[in-house]
Amino acid sequence: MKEIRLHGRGGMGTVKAAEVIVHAMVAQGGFGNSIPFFGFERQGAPVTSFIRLDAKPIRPKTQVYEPDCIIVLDRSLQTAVDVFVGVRENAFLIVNSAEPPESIEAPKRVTTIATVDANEISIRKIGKPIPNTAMLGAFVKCTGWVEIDAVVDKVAALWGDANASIVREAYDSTLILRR
Amino acid sequence: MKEIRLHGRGGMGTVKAAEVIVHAMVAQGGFGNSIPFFGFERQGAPVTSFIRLDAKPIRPKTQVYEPDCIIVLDRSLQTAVDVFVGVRENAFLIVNSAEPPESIEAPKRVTTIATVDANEISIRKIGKPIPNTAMLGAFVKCTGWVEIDAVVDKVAALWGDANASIVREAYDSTLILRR
Amino acid sequence: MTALDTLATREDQISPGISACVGCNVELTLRTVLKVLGPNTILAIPPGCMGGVGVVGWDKMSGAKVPVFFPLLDNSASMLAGIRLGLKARGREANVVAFAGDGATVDAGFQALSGAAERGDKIIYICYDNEGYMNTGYQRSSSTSKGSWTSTTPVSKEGSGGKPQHRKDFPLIMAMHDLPYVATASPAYIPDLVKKVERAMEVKEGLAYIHIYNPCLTGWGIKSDDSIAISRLSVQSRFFPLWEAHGRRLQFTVRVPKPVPVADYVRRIGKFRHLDEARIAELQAITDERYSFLEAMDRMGGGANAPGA
Amino acid sequence: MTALDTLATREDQISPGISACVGCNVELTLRTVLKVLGPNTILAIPPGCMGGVGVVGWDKMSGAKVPVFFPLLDNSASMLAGIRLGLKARGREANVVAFAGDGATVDAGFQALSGAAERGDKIIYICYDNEGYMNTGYQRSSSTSKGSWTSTTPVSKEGSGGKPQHRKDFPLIMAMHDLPYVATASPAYIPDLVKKVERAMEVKEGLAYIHIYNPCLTGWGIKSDDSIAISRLSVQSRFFPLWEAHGRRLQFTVRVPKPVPVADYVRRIGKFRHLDEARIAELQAITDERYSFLEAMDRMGGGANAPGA
Amino acid sequence: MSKEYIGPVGEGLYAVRTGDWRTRRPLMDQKTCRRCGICLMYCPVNAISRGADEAYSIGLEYCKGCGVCAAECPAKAIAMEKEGAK
Amino acid sequence: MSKEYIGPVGEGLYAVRTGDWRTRRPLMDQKTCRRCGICLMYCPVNAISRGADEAYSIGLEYCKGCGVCAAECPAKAIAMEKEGAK
Amino acid sequence: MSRVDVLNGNLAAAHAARLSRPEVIAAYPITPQTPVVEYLTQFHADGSLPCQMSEVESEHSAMSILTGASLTGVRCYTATSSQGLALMYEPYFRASTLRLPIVMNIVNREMISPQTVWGGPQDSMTLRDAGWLQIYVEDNQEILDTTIQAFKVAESAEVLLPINVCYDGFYLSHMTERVEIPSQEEVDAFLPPYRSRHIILDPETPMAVDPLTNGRLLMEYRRKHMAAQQAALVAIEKADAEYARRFGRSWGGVIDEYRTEDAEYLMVSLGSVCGALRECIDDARARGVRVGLLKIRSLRPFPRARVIEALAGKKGFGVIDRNVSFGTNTGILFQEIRAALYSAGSRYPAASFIGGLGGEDLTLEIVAGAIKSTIETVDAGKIDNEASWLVRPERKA
Amino acid sequence: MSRVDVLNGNLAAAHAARLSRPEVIAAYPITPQTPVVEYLTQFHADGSLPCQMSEVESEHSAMSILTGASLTGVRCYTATSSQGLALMYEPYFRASTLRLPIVMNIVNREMISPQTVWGGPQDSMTLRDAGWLQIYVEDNQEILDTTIQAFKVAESAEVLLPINVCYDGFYLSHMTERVEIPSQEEVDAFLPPYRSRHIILDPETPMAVDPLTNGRLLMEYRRKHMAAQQAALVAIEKADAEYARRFGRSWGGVIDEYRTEDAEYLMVSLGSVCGALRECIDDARARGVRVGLLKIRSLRPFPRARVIEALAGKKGFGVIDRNVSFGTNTGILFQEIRAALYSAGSRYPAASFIGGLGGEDLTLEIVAGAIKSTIETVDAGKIDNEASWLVRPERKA
Ligand SMILES: Cc1ncc(C[n+]2csc(CCOP(=O)(O)OP(=O)(O)O)c2C)c(N)n1
Ligand SMILES: Cc1ncc(C[n+]2csc(CCOP(=O)(O)OP(=O)(O)O)c2C)c(N)n1
Ligand code: SF4
Ligand code: SF4
Ligand code: SF4
Ligand code: SF4
Repeated sequence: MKEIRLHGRGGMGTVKAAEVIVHAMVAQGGFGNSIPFFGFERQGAPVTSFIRLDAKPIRPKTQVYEPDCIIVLDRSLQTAVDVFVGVRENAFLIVNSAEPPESIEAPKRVTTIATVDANEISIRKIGKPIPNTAMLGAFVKCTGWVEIDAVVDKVAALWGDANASIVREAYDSTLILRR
Repeated sequence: MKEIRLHGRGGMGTVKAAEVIVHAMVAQGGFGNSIPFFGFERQGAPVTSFIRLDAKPIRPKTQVYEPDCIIVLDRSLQTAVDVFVGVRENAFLIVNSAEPPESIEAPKRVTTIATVDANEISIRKIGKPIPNTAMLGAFVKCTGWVEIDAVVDKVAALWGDANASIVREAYDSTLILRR
Repeated sequence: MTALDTLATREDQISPGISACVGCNVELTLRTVLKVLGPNTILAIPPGCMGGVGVVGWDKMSGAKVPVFFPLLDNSASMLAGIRLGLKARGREANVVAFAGDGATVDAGFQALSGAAERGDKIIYICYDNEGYMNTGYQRSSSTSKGSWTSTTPVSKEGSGGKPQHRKDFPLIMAMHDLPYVATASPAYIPDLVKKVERAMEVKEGLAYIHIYNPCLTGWGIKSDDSIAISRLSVQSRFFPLWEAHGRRLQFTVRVPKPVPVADYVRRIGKFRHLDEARIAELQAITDERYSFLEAMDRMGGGANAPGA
Repeated sequence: MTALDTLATREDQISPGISACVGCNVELTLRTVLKVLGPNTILAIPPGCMGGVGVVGWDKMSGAKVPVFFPLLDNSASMLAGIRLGLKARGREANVVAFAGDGATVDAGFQALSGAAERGDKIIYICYDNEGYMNTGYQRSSSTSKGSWTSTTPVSKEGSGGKPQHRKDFPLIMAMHDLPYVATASPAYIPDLVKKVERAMEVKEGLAYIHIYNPCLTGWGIKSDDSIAISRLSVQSRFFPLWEAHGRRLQFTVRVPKPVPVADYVRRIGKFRHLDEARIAELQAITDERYSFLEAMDRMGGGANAPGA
Repeated sequence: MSKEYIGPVGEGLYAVRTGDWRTRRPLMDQKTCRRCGICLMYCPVNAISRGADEAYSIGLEYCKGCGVCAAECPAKAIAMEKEGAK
Repeated sequence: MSKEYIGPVGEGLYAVRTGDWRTRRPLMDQKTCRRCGICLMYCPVNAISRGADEAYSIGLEYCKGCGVCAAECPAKAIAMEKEGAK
Repeated sequence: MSRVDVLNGNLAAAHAARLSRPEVIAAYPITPQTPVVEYLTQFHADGSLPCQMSEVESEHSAMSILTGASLTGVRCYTATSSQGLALMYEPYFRASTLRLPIVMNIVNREMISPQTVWGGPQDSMTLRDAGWLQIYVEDNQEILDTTIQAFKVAESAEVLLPINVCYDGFYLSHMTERVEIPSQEEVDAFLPPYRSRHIILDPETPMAVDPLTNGRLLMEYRRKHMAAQQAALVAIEKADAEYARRFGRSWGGVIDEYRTEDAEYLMVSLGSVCGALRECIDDARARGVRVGLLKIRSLRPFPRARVIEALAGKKGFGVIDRNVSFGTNTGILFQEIRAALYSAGSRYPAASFIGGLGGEDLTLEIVAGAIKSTIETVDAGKIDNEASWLVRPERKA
Repeated sequence: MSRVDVLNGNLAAAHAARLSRPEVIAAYPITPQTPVVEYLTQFHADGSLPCQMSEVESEHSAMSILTGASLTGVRCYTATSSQGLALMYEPYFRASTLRLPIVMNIVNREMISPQTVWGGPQDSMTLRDAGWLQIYVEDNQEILDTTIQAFKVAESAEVLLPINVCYDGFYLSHMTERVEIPSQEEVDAFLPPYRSRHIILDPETPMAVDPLTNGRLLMEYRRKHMAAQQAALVAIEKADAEYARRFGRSWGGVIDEYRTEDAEYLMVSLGSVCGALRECIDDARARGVRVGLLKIRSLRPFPRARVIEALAGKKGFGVIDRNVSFGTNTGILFQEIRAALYSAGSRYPAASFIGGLGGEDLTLEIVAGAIKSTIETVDAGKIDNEASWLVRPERKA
């Protein structure tokens, strides 16, 4: 079982992004669930979401406390919340950033770091800085836990082709550092 | 313990009359309770009330099913309800009637019958045919279970002197047949 | 068909023997209304006098010939809204009618009614307003007139006390819900009432509301013979004016050019016995105030609300 | 003191950082109202956006400097009535104030409010009307305008749908409760709002009611910069006229002799995007209808309600 | 007769014999009567009916003796008499 | 610090640092400003204050960058600039 | 100096309320509680009840008003029945979780449907888990005494919870009997004024009441609430003891026992039927049958320890419920007793009865039958899973 | 043909409602139930849910509208949470006593105060004795399947009672996972249309609904109501079996058992925490600890016989309650289980836990701890009278 935690802010589509990953997993015959942390998601406020992925049905309906992967949709969050709490050994970290992964600070247990300039791609493609779709592309590229086509299809179905193309472009432009 | 059942119609003061008897009993140092049968007491509808009297505290808070005494405030009721149901041996019967007790039909178990023309006295004294106070006088005269002065005092306190004088006049004019 | 013909020929839909007080003009109102509505009616009788006297029935028997039920004190309008939806789902049509006291309408059931009014649920809601909770022994309601004795607004031996507030002007509040039909009515004006029920039945969409002012003989201290005469005085003194409104187009249906003084009305009612002249003058003043407001609305006539006016 | 002086010198009674949306004019309204009310105030914030964004606080901390609490969604007026009685029992005086959304006021809490109004409980009840239940994600309320998209009155791809009913004319319904003070207000007319809150504070007996029309940026689809401009249009198009009433003596406080077309207002709002001309014309018609009714009331001026008129 | 229901349902009319309540009895004088029907319209218990001949008559089974008909009759054609002891 | 209560009570102000949310920053030009105070009246977060000298200034700790002040200023004395990446 | 009068249950409750000097009252009429409201307004009009009174438009507002008033720190009182309690359920639950010591008499009435106005504690027993204290009483003197004590219990610093004193509609509310009414001075000496020191809405000490709360903190409040319920077990007994000292009447605290000491069989119940039970127990005793009464006064908090103690050494027991637990085939009290006893040292045979719903009378005959049947069940060593229904043989009224 | 999708719990409920072809829906939004209402209006607008819908001004009206609609004999559906359930309590109780087979999902949320919007079945469990059937489920597929079955159970001629399908707020309502959605044809074949033949408001067959009723007759209705609850025990199992035949998924009927066969210890609970329990049970099993899960699906009717059977031969059990019974120092489920077991052949040691209130997470760690502690308690032969509180050690989120 893989456990993932997403950190975003109200308005960024964090919860929806988590759901897309589960969709993709299910589309490819697996199982998954996603649970948002239950706050009041107003614009700007920190938002957390949890995902579990597995080949067999997933029973616990609880939050994720020891993630194998952390997705950070807004780098400024790192000052507001401790995004690394509980992170497992050999974890993945995906950050929305124009800078290369080398510039990202992370604990040792994080062994793969990826960055993508999600805002830039999003503004360019749909005119608004909504980073969630780009982060999906980066997630797939970095972890390979779900198939890119499944993600693209779901995004296209939910939000149309422009968004789907963001996923692909992000997938292609994600920078990955394994350490 | 003495158990009493009153039969009247909405608007005749049946329930209140029962309470006065309990008041009198308590005033003379005894115990008693009265429970109305719980219907919708609209003008004209049959009304029943129950009394228990005793020298010691009374515990059952239930209706009376086997009365030692029956008080009928409106003779026309006898066609509508069976006023004698459950009546005990050697029971008392007090009826609002201008006719003598001899004219009243009653089962054998009833051994004392009293009548008083309650409506007539009431109309004469207070201008309205409200029989309850006169029936109180007749009840005391017939059974002697409570003291006439205690009843008169309570009636005076509740409804004034005119009503109190009805009690006394009824007490004096009640006709009694012991058989 | 004249109102008389209607009433003389239509079948009474209520049990011939219900235990309402002798002379009760609510009983009169109910029988009248139901004759007009006819058998294709589902009738809600919330807790209150009419339920208490047996219109919904006792044990395993009914008090009416039409389908009848007890809503809760507070949900007549919403239960009826549901009945309408159920009928719609079944492709059926019937009059869906509440006959509710002021307590069930102006107080405990107001929110449900206001909600149904806004949603436009197609129901006919008739309030018989006897100025209080009679079924429980006459406690005050929002519809009780200022100064009135009730068992919860008692009067001292010196005559002070009684309800401190004026009555809610409820029919007008309902009219401000922009309903297809709102009317006031009186048991002293039966032909007027008959016409209004007919109008309510004509409404195709939305809620029709009729507010009937019914002096309660027992609660108010009125002799049964005087029932209709006193009801008539409530109209003739302008204390309870008769009007109808489509949306905000309001018109008097009984004009009272030369009103009798409110005192003439009030003085015949036991529950107002303790009121001195000053307190009766207050009732006269609110009567005048509310009446002139209605007059202004009546003057606006159709004009104010005609589209584009 | 001018409104500006009041606002520039009085202390803000709300936490400086609450999580309302960027540009939220309800936040503006709340801060403004509380500055006028001052620290001697007990504040009810029923479930709704303002509670959701933290005005009542989080965990063991408060979101305001005055005593503040959550009533239930449906009992703001009655809880405040109780607070007033408690203060009276203790011989204390304070402003007892609700700041409640339209859901808590026009829908779920209306009965409690109407009851308090009739009893004359001395409270100041302020409704911020953003035309729906925003805290739960914008469902329709009785106050939602006809045609409006909401999450429970969805719009099809072809543009049909939206709410089928006109909005309850709630401030007028409250005025028909014969209250000492009723007013409408807008975040685009802050000095007018300030004066109205001051008037409400002057009321010695009974309930004062202020209905404020607050376009919700997030729910309605409005850019934050446009918040006040669009609010202003709601008044300038006569869609939401500004008036005040003592009893039934109603007067405009902002007269709009030359209204802009309702279309100019509606077209700037996302939730109305699907409305075609015919449907906008409906909104224009109800606007005109309601406005001319108010004009007539305004014309009646003091006259209609003066004792003996 | 009512069927057996699982829930609280009433069938068949329950009628209280309210004629028993009467202490006064209305007597209509057909000669004075103007056939206006006002009594029929205002009788609270619907005890008054119109015959085929347009004549009005009072049914005493349910008449409660309220006196409204007598009070409202414009012709004074109805008198209230003391109900005889039954 | 709050005392221990048996029931749900909050004491002390909870303030979210809403200045962090800002993506645009208002800049007031004191020269253009006419000292009318409209911005103060319409700022939703009460971020604008009037100084002793009748001058107005914007506190950025809680300003959410909504742009209302800029939109409402009759003198166009406030400009909204992109918030620099923090 | 107390005086003796003849009062119905509602008047006894109204006198108790008056003597307890509530500062705010808000109530809405409903059969059979209505007279309580009427008596109180009459006292108020007479000047003998100087308090703030509100005539509300519904019970929802009655409880809401008291919630508000109690939050300003004053003493509050109301009364209701059945549908009224149901309508106020939302603010009812909340009053307890806000820890507001409101006193409310519940004049027990069956829940509709079927449409009824008659007695039975289904109304309050269904809502036993809404956080209030609930005491059930047996006669009018107990109504009066317990209602006065209720203020003391509710307001005691370890408790601070709202409380219901519940009594049977009609069988007590409309039954008149001899009641001793204490004097105002005596009650004042027993019951000091209330002034809240915990949660209060007052501009002089601004605080937020009920901020949005995370689950961990919520659990703390719940624990404190439950601890307060347990503390009430003690507070009820203390109040009863002090009351007995001052007024010469004790009602037993959280339970009452009658002829239990040497009993082999216990009948368990609550409310007015306990009177008939005493009578029938005396009859049975006269025939040599060793039966006693365990009357549950406090249903909430549930007096587990005292129930277990009372049953110790008995052969078994029978429970008469004037209510139902629809999905368990027994009455609610039987459920509660069984749950409490599960942990006790021994398993008693037990009989379960349901009767007297919707105003049906629980006559001496019926009660005697229940005792007889209990003894049979117990002697057979059985434990009922299903209640037997107590129905009076049909006969003309 | 069914299709696989990823749904949150609310959407699963909405699909179930849609597929069941309700004829009237009336609902009011409240966190966390709101999306159910929104999905349904969207379906309605799309044309995929052709029914009458009412957007009400409160939950009181929502339930009242359904009461009225159901009295015309049509199929009705709604959903609510916490305060909404509380506000509709008066018509809620009445819908059951009128025997109206309304289906209502309850998206469980803690009751205020303290102010909270988060999960916990306190709302519905407090009202377990209001006459409704109540089923609690564990995941989104079970929400969907059970909600469809609920119509069948409620409407079956022996039952005719309203039913709640309850699921945890947020932990299920807002959790997405794989769910199979059956096709309309399949559901139609399983669930025939409903047309009332008992109590109906229709001018063609005039009858009075709910005349004023004496106590004796009321008791008859109560007995029938309780018998219907018992009949539901069978109907639930039957519906589950038929559903399993048609759709290949069985949820166990009134209870579900997991690895109980050779278990020495049973963990008893309901709702979403059962998922974590299964996980932890597997872990424990891996360590050789013979523990199993007894999941209560039907709280009303209470599945007494099956609970007793499931426990037969075990050493003891532990109950995790996500709710409290304020006056008994335990959770409600523990109360219910104890009451049911009192009559069983043997006395099992038992542990009681309360946790996860107000949205607090019942993590795997916590659940594992409860299992451990249950085993200790049972091995020590103790029966808890007081619940232990399950609290997550404080750490940064
Ligand atoms: C929730 C609730 N509260 C109280 C009652 C008690 N109750 C029954 S009838 C009634 C009075 C109704 O008054 P109204 O509607 O004016 O009718 P009226 O009795 O005057 O005919 C009351 C308060 C009730 N049935 N339900
Ligand atoms: C009885 C009840 N039902 C539903 C809710 C859920 N609820 C909380 S806030 C809210 C909407 C309030 O709308 P409004 O008063 O207009 O305030 P806004 O959210 O627009 O600020 C709802 C429905 C509740 N708290 N209580
Ligand atoms: S006396 Fe009354 S009841 Fe009898 S006929 Fe005349 S109006 Fe009708
Ligand atoms: S009211 Fe008089 S005149 Fe008219 S029909 Fe009746 S009896 Fe005849
Ligand atoms: S941008 Fe908005 S929040 Fe900032 S100062 Fe201007 S009005 Fe206030
Ligand atoms: S609104 Fe503009 S001109 Fe007026 S004070 Fe503010 S910045 Fe200056």
